Amino acid sequence: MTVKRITFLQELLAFIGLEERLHLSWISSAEAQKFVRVVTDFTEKIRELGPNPLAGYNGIIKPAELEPASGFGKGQVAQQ
Amino acid sequence: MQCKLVPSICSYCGTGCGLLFEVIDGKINSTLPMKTHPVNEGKLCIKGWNLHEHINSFMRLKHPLVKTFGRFIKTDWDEALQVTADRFKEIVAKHGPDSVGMLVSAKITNEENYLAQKFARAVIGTNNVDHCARL
Amino acid sequence: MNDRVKRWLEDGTVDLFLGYKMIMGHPLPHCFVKEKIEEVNDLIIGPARYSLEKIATHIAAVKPDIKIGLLARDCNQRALNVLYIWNQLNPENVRTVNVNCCPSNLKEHGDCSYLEHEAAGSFKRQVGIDNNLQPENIEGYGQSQRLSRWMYEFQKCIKCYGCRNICPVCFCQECSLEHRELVGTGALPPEIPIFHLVRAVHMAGRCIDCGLCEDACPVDIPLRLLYQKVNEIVSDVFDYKTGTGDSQSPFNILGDTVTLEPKPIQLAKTAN
Amino acid sequence: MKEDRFEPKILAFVCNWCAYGAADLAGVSRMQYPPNVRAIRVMCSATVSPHHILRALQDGADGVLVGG
Amino acid sequence: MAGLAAAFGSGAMTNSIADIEDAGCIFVIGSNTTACHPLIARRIFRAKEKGAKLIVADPRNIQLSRFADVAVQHRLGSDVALLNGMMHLIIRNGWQDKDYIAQRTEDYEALEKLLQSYTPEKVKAITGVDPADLENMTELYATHPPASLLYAMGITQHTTGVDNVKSCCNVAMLCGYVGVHGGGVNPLRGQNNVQGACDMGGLPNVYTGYQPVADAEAREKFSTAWGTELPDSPGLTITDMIPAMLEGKLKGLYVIGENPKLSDPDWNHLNHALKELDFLVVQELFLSETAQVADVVLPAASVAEKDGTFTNSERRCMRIHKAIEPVGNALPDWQIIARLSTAMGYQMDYASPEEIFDEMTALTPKSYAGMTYERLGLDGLQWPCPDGQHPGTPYLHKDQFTRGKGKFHAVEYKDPAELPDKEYPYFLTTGRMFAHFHTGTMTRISPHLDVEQTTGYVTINPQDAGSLDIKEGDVLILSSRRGQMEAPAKISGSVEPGTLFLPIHFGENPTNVLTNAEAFDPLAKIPEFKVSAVNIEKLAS
Repeated sequence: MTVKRITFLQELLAFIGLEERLHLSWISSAEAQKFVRVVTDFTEKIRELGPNPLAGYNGIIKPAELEPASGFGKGQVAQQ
Repeated sequence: MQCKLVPSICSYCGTGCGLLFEVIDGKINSTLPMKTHPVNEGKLCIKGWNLHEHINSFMRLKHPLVKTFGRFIKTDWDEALQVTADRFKEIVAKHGPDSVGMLVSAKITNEENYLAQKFARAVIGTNNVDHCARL
Repeated sequence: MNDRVKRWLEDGTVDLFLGYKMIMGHPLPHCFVKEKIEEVNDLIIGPARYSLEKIATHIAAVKPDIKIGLLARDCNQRALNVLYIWNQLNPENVRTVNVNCCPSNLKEHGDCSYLEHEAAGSFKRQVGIDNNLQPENIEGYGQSQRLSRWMYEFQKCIKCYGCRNICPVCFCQECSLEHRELVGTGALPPEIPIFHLVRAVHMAGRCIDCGLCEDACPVDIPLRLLYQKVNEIVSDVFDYKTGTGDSQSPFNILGDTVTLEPKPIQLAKTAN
Repeated sequence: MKEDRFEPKILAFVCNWCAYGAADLAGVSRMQYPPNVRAIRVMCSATVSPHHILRALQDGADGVLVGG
Repeated sequence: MAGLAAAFGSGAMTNSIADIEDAGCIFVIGSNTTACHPLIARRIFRAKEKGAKLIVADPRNIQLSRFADVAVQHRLGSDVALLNGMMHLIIRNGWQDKDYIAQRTEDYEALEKLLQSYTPEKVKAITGVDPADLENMTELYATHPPASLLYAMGITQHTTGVDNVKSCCNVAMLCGYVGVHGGGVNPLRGQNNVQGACDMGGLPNVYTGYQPVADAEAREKFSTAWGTELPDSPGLTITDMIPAMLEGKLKGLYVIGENPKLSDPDWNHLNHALKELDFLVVQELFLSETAQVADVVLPAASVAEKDGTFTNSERRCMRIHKAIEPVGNALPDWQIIARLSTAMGYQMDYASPEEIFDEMTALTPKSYAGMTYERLGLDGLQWPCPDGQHPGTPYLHKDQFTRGKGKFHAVEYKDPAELPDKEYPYFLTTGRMFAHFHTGTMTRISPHLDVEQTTGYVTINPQDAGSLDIKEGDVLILSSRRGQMEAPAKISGSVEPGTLFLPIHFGENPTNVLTNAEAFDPLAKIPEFKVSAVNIEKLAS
């Protein structure tokens, strides 16, 4: 069930453009080395992907920094 | 069991969106947007979608209240209106019609606004009529 | 159609019938009853579509044993199937008159063009998502394009909750969208994309692709497209086609044994 | 803020019986792994709702790892 | 509305809501449309997506700013300077519609002369708007016809409210955008029937359809129709009533469906005034703050419990239908008024609102005369609708202005009545948030709306919050020359540093303790809600 649910979410996130930021792996309690490997690999992968583009949507980055730049006005992110 | 959908207009902002009240057994159950209305074309905002909630609220006033010795006492219409009429007449007699003011409302219907200003002008005899357009 | 409805009302097959009637030039949903049987002559299929099945659930919540008849396009029928599965309506108390429907992925042919969108404007095509596209088209965009296009659409959200309110299969008593720990409150636009994704997650195994959500959206967010993708994933991953069978969706958001406890929503509303 | 190297923030939901045990063992065995990961112990990876993951991403996590 | 009437001769939205979609450029000033008029914001988005340009000028950074081609945050209360600056550039670049100005307007020369001094540099000094932005927005507005100008309370709730509106009219007329499909000057009315209340004569100086009480002919007509003598001098506005109460001139007050205790400026001042009254009647759905201090409270029926008509922003008069019986003993307002009137010795017998409507249309020849309940149907009709065949008017001033020629007003910029100083260093502005409405009497008891925002708050810029060491949710004490109040802080970049925003909906954080009752527009008598000077400090925990 977990696999399917995570797969579902992975595909949904991919659909809106947030690929590969969610990862599932099976690690038994004895597999310390596997844990280290998974964590290291995943960290490296995320490092390549760059920061979470959503991180700024509550007022830190401008939407204009996302492409296509022409899509947004010059206004900064605002809250009500 | 009685179920009907009654067309009406949203009473929040000045946009005037068309909506339907879903009435089941004499109680408004939900609010739906009117799909074919020229103003909102089947869409509503958060306030419009929840318009029925304030109508159904238990906080609604259900009886006329008259304050006696600082406390509200429930009363019937005849008494409440008689008290009001007597007091207004007294004030008008003592201080003249321009000592009474009337605030009509942007929440009531055109007919009621018309009657209210008619009441102030013809019955009381004052032009002290205003409402919250400025606010 | 009108004769059948009359017969049903007269012989007590149904206690009331939900259809459409032209009222002052507007096709509005109307509840036909035996006492006013002559009104059935004015019963029409109605070019505008309302969620009659949702009205039916509200009636059933007040009076569970009442027999309800209604006009059903294919999407209504799928919605009814979902409502039966989740115990919102008792199939034994519901009779339908089937009418033509709209084209959808779950049905190959149909002649109701109700949901055909007008052509998207130039700016929307440039930075947003054309409501007429299919999920495959979106996948054709690059990753960052996809994100910025969806974020453009989500940013327009005015948090009217119309997508949820109009949805015929949204009936939970408590809504995740109103959990302040899940979705922040008080700001416009709402927290994006979580507001829309939480709803998308909830649509898995529920959405019957009727498109009413998109139709109710004041700012034309292509919600139907998003949920079509959700349906596609559910169909791929879980091998479940919503609204077609009589089993509950294998997808539930909490765990294997926990299911949502569906309760008629208006109990909460009228209690206020 | 000067950043030479982007240090991702990663949230890990780890199962009490599986991955958490592994993480614990890794710690006890003094194995080196990146410090970017914040682990949340859950009783079973199946209790991780998609909502939790979405919330993490919304709040700025650069990646989410589910360890079953 | 006084400003619009002075310029055009008619105080209402010139165009229709649906028209906005067909504009070439939309200029939104002083309106947070997505929150306050969401279904009008829909039209803005649709126009934008079809390729229209969008300009947003608002002291706050609002949702629409994200989509704007040019978004400027001008200093609070500097609207006139901004608009004059735009007009200066329009004339300098020769973008004005010379034929239109010559044929359809008057008093242009005075304006042109005045505008010479409003150079972009001067405008920057007053408004803080960058000359390049000003240039940009002016070009977009002037060169993408037709441009629709939308404004709301951000323009009118100033001491210079009428000047602001006149300036909006000036800029639209200068480019020839009034009286065309998709253009116009469009005030968005805050309440569902403000337009109707004004049309029906709910104002101290006019009868229905803006027929002046001072006009002998009009007075004679109403006097005959109503069978009684009528007073000839204009009465008191709400802002005049408060001092009249304090002076003991006004003894009795009849309030229908309003909550002035929360909505009127300077709460403490008004509180005193209400206490001075001999007799206060409040007719309401709920026991509002004002009703609590009343002598008699009359329970009224809600929108779903009566028949009648509403007139929306775009002058569309529409029917409402009775869906349920009034709760408890409540009565529709028209029945209450009629019975009260009868009790006072003036017989009012109406079987239905339709009779009242027909009486009203007969007395309102120019705008409502052609309307009947039957003709209104569900779509309604847009006034002017002078006769039974008239299809209604989607946009005003088509071939000529209601007053004949459109009038330009040369308007100098004036500072708001109160500017920040050493003692009160912050600008305070007030407004609405999307889930609540006005004083919250209706929305705050609505569970699905209350869930969005249960308490009041004050929005503060992260920079100010940082310098005062304020964290999200910290309770702040706000004080002005009128009083002080507390509210939890909400840190957001939506306001500029030095500016605070307070929503008006929350009775326990009564915004109007702080606002300025002394300062109102001399003509329209609209209080200056949008600008006051305050100080803040953190509540010691």
